[in-house]
Amino acid sequence: MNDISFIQAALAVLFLPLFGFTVTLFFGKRFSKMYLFEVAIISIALAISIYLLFMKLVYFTDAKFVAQIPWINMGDMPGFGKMVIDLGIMIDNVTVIMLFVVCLISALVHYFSIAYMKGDKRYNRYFAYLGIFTFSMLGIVFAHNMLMIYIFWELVGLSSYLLIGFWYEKKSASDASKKAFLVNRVGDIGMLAGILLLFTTYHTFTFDVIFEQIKAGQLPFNSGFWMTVTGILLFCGAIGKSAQFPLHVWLPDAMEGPTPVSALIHAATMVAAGVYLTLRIFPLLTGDALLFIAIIGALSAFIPATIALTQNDIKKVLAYSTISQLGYMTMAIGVGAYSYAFFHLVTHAFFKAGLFLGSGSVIHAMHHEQDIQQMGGLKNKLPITYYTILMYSLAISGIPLTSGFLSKDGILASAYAFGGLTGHQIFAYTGFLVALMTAFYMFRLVFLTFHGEPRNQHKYDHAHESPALMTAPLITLAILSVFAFYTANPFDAGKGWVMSSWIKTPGSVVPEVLRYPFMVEKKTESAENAHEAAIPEQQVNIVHSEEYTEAMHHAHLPAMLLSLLVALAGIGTAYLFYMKKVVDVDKLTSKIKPLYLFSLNKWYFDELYAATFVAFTMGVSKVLAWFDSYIVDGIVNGSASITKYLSNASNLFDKYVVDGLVNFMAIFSGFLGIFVRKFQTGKVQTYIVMVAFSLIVLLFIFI
Amino acid sequence: MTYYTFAFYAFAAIILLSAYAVVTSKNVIYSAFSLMLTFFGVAGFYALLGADFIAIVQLIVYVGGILTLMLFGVMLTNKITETEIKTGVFQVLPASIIIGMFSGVLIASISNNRWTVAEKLNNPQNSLVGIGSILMNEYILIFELLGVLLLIALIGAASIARK
Amino acid sequence: MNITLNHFLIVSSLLFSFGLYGIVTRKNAVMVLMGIELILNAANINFLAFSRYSNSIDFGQVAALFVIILAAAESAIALAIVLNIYKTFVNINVDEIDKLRE
Amino acid sequence: MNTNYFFESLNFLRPEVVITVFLAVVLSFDLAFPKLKKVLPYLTALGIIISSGYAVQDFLSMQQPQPISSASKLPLLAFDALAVFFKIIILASSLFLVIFSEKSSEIKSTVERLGEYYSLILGMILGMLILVAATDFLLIYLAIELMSLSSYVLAGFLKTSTKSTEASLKYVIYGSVASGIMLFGISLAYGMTQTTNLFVAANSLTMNPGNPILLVFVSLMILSGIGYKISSVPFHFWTPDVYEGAPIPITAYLSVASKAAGFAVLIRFVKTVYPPVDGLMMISAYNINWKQILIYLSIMTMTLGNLSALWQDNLKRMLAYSSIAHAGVVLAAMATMNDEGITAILIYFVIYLLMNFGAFFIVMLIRNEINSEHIDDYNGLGYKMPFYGVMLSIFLVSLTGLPPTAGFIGKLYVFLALVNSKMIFLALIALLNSVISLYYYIRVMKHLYLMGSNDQAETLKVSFSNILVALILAIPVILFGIYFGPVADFAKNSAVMLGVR
Repeated sequence: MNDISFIQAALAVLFLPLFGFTVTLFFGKRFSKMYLFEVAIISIALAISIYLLFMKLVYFTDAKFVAQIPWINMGDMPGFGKMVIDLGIMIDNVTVIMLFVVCLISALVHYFSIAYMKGDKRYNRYFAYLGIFTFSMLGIVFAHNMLMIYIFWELVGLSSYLLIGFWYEKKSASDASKKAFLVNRVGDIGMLAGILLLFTTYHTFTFDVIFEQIKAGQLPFNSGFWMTVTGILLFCGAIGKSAQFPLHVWLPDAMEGPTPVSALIHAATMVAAGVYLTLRIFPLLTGDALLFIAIIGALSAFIPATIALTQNDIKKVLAYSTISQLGYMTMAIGVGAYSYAFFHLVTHAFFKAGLFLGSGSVIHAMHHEQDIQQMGGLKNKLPITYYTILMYSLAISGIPLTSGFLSKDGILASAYAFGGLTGHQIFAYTGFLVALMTAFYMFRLVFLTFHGEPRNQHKYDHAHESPALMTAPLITLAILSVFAFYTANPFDAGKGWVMSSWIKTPGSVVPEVLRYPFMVEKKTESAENAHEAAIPEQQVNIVHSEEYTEAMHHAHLPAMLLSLLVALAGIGTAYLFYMKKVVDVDKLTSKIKPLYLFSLNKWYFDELYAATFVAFTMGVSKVLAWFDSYIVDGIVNGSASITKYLSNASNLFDKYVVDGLVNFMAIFSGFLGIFVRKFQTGKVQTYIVMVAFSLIVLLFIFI
Repeated sequence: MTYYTFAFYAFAAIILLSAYAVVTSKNVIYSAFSLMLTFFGVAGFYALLGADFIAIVQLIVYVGGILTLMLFGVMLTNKITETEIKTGVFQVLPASIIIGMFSGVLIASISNNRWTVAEKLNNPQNSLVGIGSILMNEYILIFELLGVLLLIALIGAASIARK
Repeated sequence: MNITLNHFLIVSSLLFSFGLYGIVTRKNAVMVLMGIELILNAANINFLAFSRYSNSIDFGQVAALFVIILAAAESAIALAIVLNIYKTFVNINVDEIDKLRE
Repeated sequence: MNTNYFFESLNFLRPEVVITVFLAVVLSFDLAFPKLKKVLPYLTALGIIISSGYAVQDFLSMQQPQPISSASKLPLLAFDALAVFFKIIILASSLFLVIFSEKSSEIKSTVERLGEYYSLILGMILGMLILVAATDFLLIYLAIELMSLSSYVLAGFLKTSTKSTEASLKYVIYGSVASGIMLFGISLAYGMTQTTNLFVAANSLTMNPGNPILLVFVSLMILSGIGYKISSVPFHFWTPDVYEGAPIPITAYLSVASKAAGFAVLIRFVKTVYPPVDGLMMISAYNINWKQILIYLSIMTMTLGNLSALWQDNLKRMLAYSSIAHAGVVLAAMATMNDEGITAILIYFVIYLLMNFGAFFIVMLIRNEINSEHIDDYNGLGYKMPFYGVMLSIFLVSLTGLPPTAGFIGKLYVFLALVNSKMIFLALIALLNSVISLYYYIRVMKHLYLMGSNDQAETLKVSFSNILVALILAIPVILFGIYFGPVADFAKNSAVMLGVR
């Protein structure tokens, strides 16, 4: 197999889902079985992706395939210089692994959905949407430049909008899809600004070219500060897409979509895209930017974990758990543990997708009941679901012999070592604390759902195990959560093939003064050899100093033991609370009621955004009202009646302020919109007065 | 020069007083006749400035054409049976303030500017030859364009006003 | 006391301001058109005054001639529109013709 | 009298002469054969096509700027790439206007006055063609008046509709006052510079700038006349009212061609009369900071346009506000005051022409069917009229500026120009505005597809010619979004050949 056929196969995987989408969408109305076409297409894509994974990892371990065509060649732009924009794909190990993850989970979700969505009136369209989503996600995976990432990024946003709002007749669903879309746009503005900054500095969007130029010492506006700003701006896109603090509010609401969609979008692929982007730009992140990322990651890991402790909606628990785990990955990137972050991304994708599909199976069995307080004792009714979910829960809690143990342990050890080297111990503490809470809330969910007495006898009686089309994906994912796929030694992933030969940390390209002290480049002979061998990937491969390797080595054992300890402690506490009932949970909660409510109400984030916003808007409205009554009224002869205006405003408040940040933009601009359109009184003479007035104002501004 | 000065002030008074009457009089007909006076005053100014030809054109076109048009407008848009044709005003206060500021700034900056003025003014000559030559040479394009403009105005007005 | 350029300019500025004032305060559409005529006359006084005081009166006359022709054309169209307004709304109070707004 | 020179300079005026001749032809044809109203649009279109042929020929033959002067040394018209480029844009929009008028049921209802309709259109085109090349204040003023007088009548062409009548009254009053203020400014400018020619005025101002306050004031007064044509805030007030009331083809035309002509004259005015002191500062001589003025105007224009558009239920009115917002984006590009900004403007106008006409065309066709432009009446139309729904969505997405449509490319160029001139702040504001605009454009699609009855009765049959016209507009919108080299080259060449300093 040569380069060209490899690239062709990759392009085939990329465009197959688009083909599936187009055909399914257009013929969906005519043929009721059209969804089978989409399912077949995705299966083919999965098969090719497995083949690619195998070929790349076994035969081309160190190679990097790049194919590009010039898309727009504008030659010399006046005042700008050469401008050529390329379209292209890049395939390295990270790409193929991600490709496999996306294809596998997408295919499993397709199979699962055949049974789960049966009877829906837009059955075919649902599959078409899955196809366009998969296409856009793969576009991000393959992209070799920022512009393509941005284009596919928006496409992912659009297709997730379609999927979250798939049941748009439900108001909550269409609201949630809007919220997701808009919150993501907030992050995307930052990202676009970052991309434009890069583009104006380097006149290209291509990663490799940008990295080379940075390495040659060219920085945006020639300052390290702007390099940091660029990194943080690009990361803003990841904050939005990966639902990181403070833009995490959309993900729990997005659970209004169909459950398999949650498994696809909110566990394995779309939310991981943010982390994937951060990994792609890793070389250009400065130490300050990485620290910022680590802080955001730690906050996103901690806050949702505390919220998940008290939630009763099965999907909400999983949603907050997802944010928390994504925070883990982000934090790992921030402390420089590139490879563990990606490793955790992969393992988490499998078990979290499994958890969502498992919860889908439960919900399906319970006839769309999502409250875990209404469940209980389902162990006997749903044995397969139960055992697979148990497996996933062990994995996410970090119990040995599972995949989750390997990756989580690696992250904790890195954070621990990072603390030792830089003094920022807080990340390690946060990590352990979150691990404790994770174990607790996952097993709280398991115990409440599957053990004990049925709390709703009627629903319990009607519960039944899901069909094989739904259980088979669950079993597949449960098997993938076993350690054996990743390493031979169940206690140390570092020695396994994934970490030692597949995922390699790219070297930082920013000037050394801007990096973490331990991320210096070793001038060893291996690097020089690599240079002679002219294998591109290895040239930038050597990252960490000796002392870092040393610290990692020492951190490994204590971190492993401690993490095991907290995981067991978490499970044990959950067992005592919910199985043995040693402690009366109700009494406990009433004792620490403020804390409990704080967690139950999601730290009042939505309300906080609402409140700060309301205060701000009220302030603005007071100013505007003053302006209106004293100045505008005089000018427009009372036409802008203040009472009407305020009542409009308060109506709007009632209607919109409920939902926090999303509506920030909507209401603020909408509000201003109401204000400014009052100037349009319909009286042409008033217009002329305003023109005269503006002429005087402009005169005073400009003399 | 005393006659000249006297004439200037007389015409200025006519212009300003009648213009004031145009914009404040309640009765539309009074306004229209005050407007005629203003046009006369302006024509007088033109004559003072040596533009005899334009002064005549002003009288013919404005008084004979535009003003008559206006009066027709007034008559056609008011019920004839009403003895007094009155009209209201609105937004007087804001308009006065803003336009007061506007003209204050305008007059202040105009009077503070040093205009380029010829050292010795020529005595006005018969200027028709000069006008004709400019119209046919430098501004021939504008002259032709005005022909089209009048045609368009004719078509437009007819198109709207006819039944 | 000699009459200088500024004298003419001040009169024309005042005339301009009166015109603008009339435009924005009178309800009757025909009166609004009269205000516009005042503005155009003010500009014409400027043209003639400037050209007179820089010894190029011919140019000023040409410019003024253009403006007068244009004023005639404009008022013809405007009055036709006002007549049509009267036919449609049965009143020509500009401030009441405000159905299109916000 | 030097008649020879007059006839020689006619060579530079071929597009204008053709339009004038056809104005006479259309008028006499209508008088001679009152029964043959059907021929008039074809006759008009023929004139426009011949005229654009000459314009394109001029564009191709253009090597360097050649101002036309008449007998004496004062040139009245510039014959340069900027002017010819805008002439082509105007003529192209005029061709679409004729096609639209032929398809509009509103215009069809006035069939007995079609002769007047097309004569007025030709008059308006002539005014614009002169305006984009004019280098003399008097000529600028008269050209603006020529196009305005025609458009006053055209806006109120539906005599029986109250909306249309009201629009024309507001337009005529507002327009006369704005151009009156401009004329007053011009008269003062004449006093300050002793000339009405832009080039001479620039020289004269360099020697004797005069009172700075007066200079700013006069510039602002002249700006008010131009600003009202491009509907920049705070001179925009007429725009929504007139756009809503006027017949749709006229609204579309005003929002593209008239705006283009306004921008051409604004560029020429600012760049000619106020040349920058040096290339770096871009703050012009004699105390006028045009860069700052344009930045303020641009921010106000796009923000106000977008914010007001949020609450509009009438699609025409919404598009009116949206066109205000687009003018703000163009002003932002102009605020860079360099060639890259001008290139961005030229590209933006080509794209804006396509997408704006497209949106108005679909709105017009839908109006022909349901006799309404209210957004609530659009509920579920995406299923009843699938073709229109898809087309409208394409144009609206492009107007928003999302990839992969041409609108994105247009915005991209503007942003690049801004970022390269280190005007990041303005670029960020423009970006935020794009986000706001997303709301109201998407809202239309929501009504088209997500609201109202889904159970479509039968889909509407769309005539072949309508499909053709819509595709002529839509295919470039998509194509230029993906492969926009041709547009970029075209505009780049024009910008290189810019005759203005």
